[in-house]
Amino acid sequence: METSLWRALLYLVGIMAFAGVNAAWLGWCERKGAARIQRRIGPCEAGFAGLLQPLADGLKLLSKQLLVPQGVDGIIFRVAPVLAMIPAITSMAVIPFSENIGARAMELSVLLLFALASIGMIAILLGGWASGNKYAIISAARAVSQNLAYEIPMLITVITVVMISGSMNLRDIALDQQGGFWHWNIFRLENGHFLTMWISFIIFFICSVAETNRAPFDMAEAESELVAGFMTEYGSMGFGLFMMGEYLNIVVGACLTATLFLGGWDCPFGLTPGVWWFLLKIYILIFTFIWIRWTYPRTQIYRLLNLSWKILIPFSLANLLVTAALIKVF
Amino acid sequence: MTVPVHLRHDETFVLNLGPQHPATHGVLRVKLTMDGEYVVKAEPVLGYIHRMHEKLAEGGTFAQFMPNTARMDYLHALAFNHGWALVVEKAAGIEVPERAEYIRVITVELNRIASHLLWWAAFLLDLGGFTPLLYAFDDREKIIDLLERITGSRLTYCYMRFSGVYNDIDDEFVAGTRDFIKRLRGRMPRLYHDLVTHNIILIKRIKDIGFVSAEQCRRYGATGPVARGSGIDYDIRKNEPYSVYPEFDFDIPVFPEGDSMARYMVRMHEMEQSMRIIEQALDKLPGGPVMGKAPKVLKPEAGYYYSAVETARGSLGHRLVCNGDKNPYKLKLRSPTFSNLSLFGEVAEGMLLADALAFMGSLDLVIPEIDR
Amino acid sequence: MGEENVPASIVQFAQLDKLLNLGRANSLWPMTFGLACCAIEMMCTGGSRYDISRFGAEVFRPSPRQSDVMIVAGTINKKLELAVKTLYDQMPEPKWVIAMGNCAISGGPFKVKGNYNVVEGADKLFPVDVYIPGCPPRPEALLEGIMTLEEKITGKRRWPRVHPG
Amino acid sequence: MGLLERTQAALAELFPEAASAPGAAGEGGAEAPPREIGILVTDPGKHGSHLDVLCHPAQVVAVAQILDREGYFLEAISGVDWLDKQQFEVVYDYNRLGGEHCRVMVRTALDRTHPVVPTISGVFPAADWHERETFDFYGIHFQDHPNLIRILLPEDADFHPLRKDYMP
Repeated sequence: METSLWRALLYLVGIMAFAGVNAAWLGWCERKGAARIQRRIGPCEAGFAGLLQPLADGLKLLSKQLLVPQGVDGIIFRVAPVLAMIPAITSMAVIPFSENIGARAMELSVLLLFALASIGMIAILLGGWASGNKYAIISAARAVSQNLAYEIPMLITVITVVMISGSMNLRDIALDQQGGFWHWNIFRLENGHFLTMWISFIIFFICSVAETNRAPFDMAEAESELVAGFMTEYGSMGFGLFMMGEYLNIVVGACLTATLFLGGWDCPFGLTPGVWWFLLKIYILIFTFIWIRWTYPRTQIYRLLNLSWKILIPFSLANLLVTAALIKVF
Repeated sequence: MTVPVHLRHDETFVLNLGPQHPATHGVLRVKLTMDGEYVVKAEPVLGYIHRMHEKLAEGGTFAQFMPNTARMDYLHALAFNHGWALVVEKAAGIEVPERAEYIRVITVELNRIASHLLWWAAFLLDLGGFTPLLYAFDDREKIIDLLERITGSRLTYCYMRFSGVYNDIDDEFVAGTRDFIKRLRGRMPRLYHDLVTHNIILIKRIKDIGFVSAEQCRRYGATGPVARGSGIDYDIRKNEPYSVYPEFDFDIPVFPEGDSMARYMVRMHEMEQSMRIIEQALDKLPGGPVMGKAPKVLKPEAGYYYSAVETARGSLGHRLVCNGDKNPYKLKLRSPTFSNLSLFGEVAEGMLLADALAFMGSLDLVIPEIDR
Repeated sequence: MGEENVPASIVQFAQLDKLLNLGRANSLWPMTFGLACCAIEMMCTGGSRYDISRFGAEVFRPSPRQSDVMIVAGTINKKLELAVKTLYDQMPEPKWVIAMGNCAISGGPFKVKGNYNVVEGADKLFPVDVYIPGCPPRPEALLEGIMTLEEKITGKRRWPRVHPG
Repeated sequence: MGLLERTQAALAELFPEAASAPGAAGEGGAEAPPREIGILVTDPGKHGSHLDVLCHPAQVVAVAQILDREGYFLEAISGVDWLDKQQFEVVYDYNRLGGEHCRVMVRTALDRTHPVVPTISGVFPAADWHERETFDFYGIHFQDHPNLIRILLPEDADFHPLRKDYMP
């Protein structure tokens, strides 16, 4: 993969465009999806069927007064939203969109992804801490304990996938699953992996919902308890960046789930694989994120942590052992 | 069972669940002394929407106070109208025709269902679920349409007069009510119970949270669904029958557990009982006038009068003192939520912030009724 | 409804200003600030039947930092006056106020000789952009209020104005 | 009714000297018989309460303890300002929570210049807020109340609105 300057520039613009469009229009999808679930019409006045609504929100947020309240740690207050956006966009560089569309196919791309995910967590902590608002501090403390608790089972399930496909490179993992859905990791039939793969898929999906702080695990930005969580003091584009960061995290979570378990850019019926299959899988997963958010109430913080420490981690560890045993036996 | 916690009390901080907070549904401020996320001491601060209703009562005549009653508890405004009409009719000795009594019961029970629907929506909004609000409002709009046809307003009704009701109900209203009851009965098991009540997250969220004992209810004077959720069988429509309630047979849902889940189930069953009352009232609706004879300017005898009415939140009492001239000498409104909230301080100690808010939601507060 | 243009900044970019105003008008995020009976009608407007989300305004932000329009729905009394003033000051700059209901316009049913506790009108505290009469005003009136505010921001009316009678 | 007689008997010990006016049926209302203290059985249909007890301010706590023993709960405390008689009056309403219905109204008259009455929030915690509200509106001072501050009006208000001679 010779690294010519043109290719790097092309991918830079491509990923920024993909991230920007996704961050904005996911907001539109969420509001339309929520409206559909709640039997009402979503935004339909701005442009055709409300398609210009994210544009209107973006313009409004850009042109609002940037307000840094008193008694606030100035530098961290400004850095936190940016820090929430950086990991989400950089982790898109490693995601293999298709056979030959993929910015960088690094050897340890899975490791890079999870390193960046923890930066997102730190951003929430900094945002909550810097804004000096009691609600924000409670929400930051909750966010850290939640993300920490849900990163461990996520990592363990990824290890099971890496063990099966034998490489940490996302592109190899996806290549390994080509040729029809029976080759995908979920339905991998040879040497009995399909059972353990299902369990790790479920655990992985629960963790990705919890990782992006979305209901029923939205402890950090608990709308009705902590006013607006760690975003309470953030006004215009600070709040905008946090929201875009959250939506991009959903996109990255969906891409990861698709690549690891649903066979990346592979076509389910063995026809010609391509990037549109990949995008289709992502948007189906994103719709389930939205669907879950608008149907379930919020759990309590101690049940959320119990779920992870007492149920998800033991299960994923057992899953890891079983997979290792199966590989050893067959 | 709140989480056992050893409250160290050494680094507590004061958190203001301020007048503007999404979970207080109005302008109630609770001064929370917190230790981490556990509530050490909770002290509600009232008065942010005190609107001088009692001073206005002393200023105007008896009839001029009727619109004010609806502005106190706008979710169950008709019960407040009914309470005020009852106490003045008792004081001045005015007869109410049979049909008017039936119409009063039908409209009050419809309004009670609307109030419980809005409580259910707001309670789930507190717990983080947004969608139930839209489904409950869908049903509530149907009731508001029915009541708007005969009373003329959507929320703050001024429908009752001192010798009956202002407007007669027609067949379209009767047919509309029957359709509404059939529709809500169809939706209740599938939408309200399967989708929400049996949802494991909701059950974990409100089961064994905010335990209120029967003795606490008696000492703090909590009535209505809060008392019935703690095993006290007290409903004014049964214990101190007024109007034509004795002629209907309905039962009072009482749950002994005393936690938020019990209060939740009491209100859900009460909706069912209200529908039963409405159906029986519609079947036995007599003919005749809806307005009896009442003197233009009421001058009730001097004396002390008290009437209690069962609203969606508890027993609403009117302590009326008259000294013989045309406006009330003194009116004290015993608001149910005022007493229901007074036990919040004692029960919310040691709970998590999220559980304390779930408990406050299960108390079904309407702040202008507390502050009057 | 004057044609008075909201001056966005010292340097006037005519076209950019129009575009920004159009963006602002289409995404007015109200602050959840329900005080009394009008708050219930505001919730009904957010419901499925009247659906304020068609105008991109269904995102009810709890914190004043992220909201553009403060819908004063209810009575402001002397104990709450300071809190309301602080909330208004905490909102970032292009902000508007809708006084919903008679209590927010002029104290409504509580503007009497013996009034010792109610602030008679929100405009005693801060400039109000749109007044919506009614006690409580119907959800359609609130939607009309939001459209009037949008007309005030952009100068163009979204739907033809229906003249009564 | 068993409950009414039992309550009446229990209360009677408090007022040994004044024979309780037997069944005056309350048609004259509270003013007609100028009685100092005592128990009056009134018709609930008209007045809403079964018993009308008039007692000294000092006996208020005793009455509360008797009714607490009988299983009553405190429904409301209201103040009345009799400007012409230069008197404040505090009206306590007790009621039964469940079981038989019997409402008891207890009234005490206080001097208007410095109205003081002992608090019953020790017996009924519900009285805590009701008494703060009565203090807020009338300025009636409740002795050794845990924190007798204003509840509905702003803390720095210096007037008592519901007094008859108050006009802003």
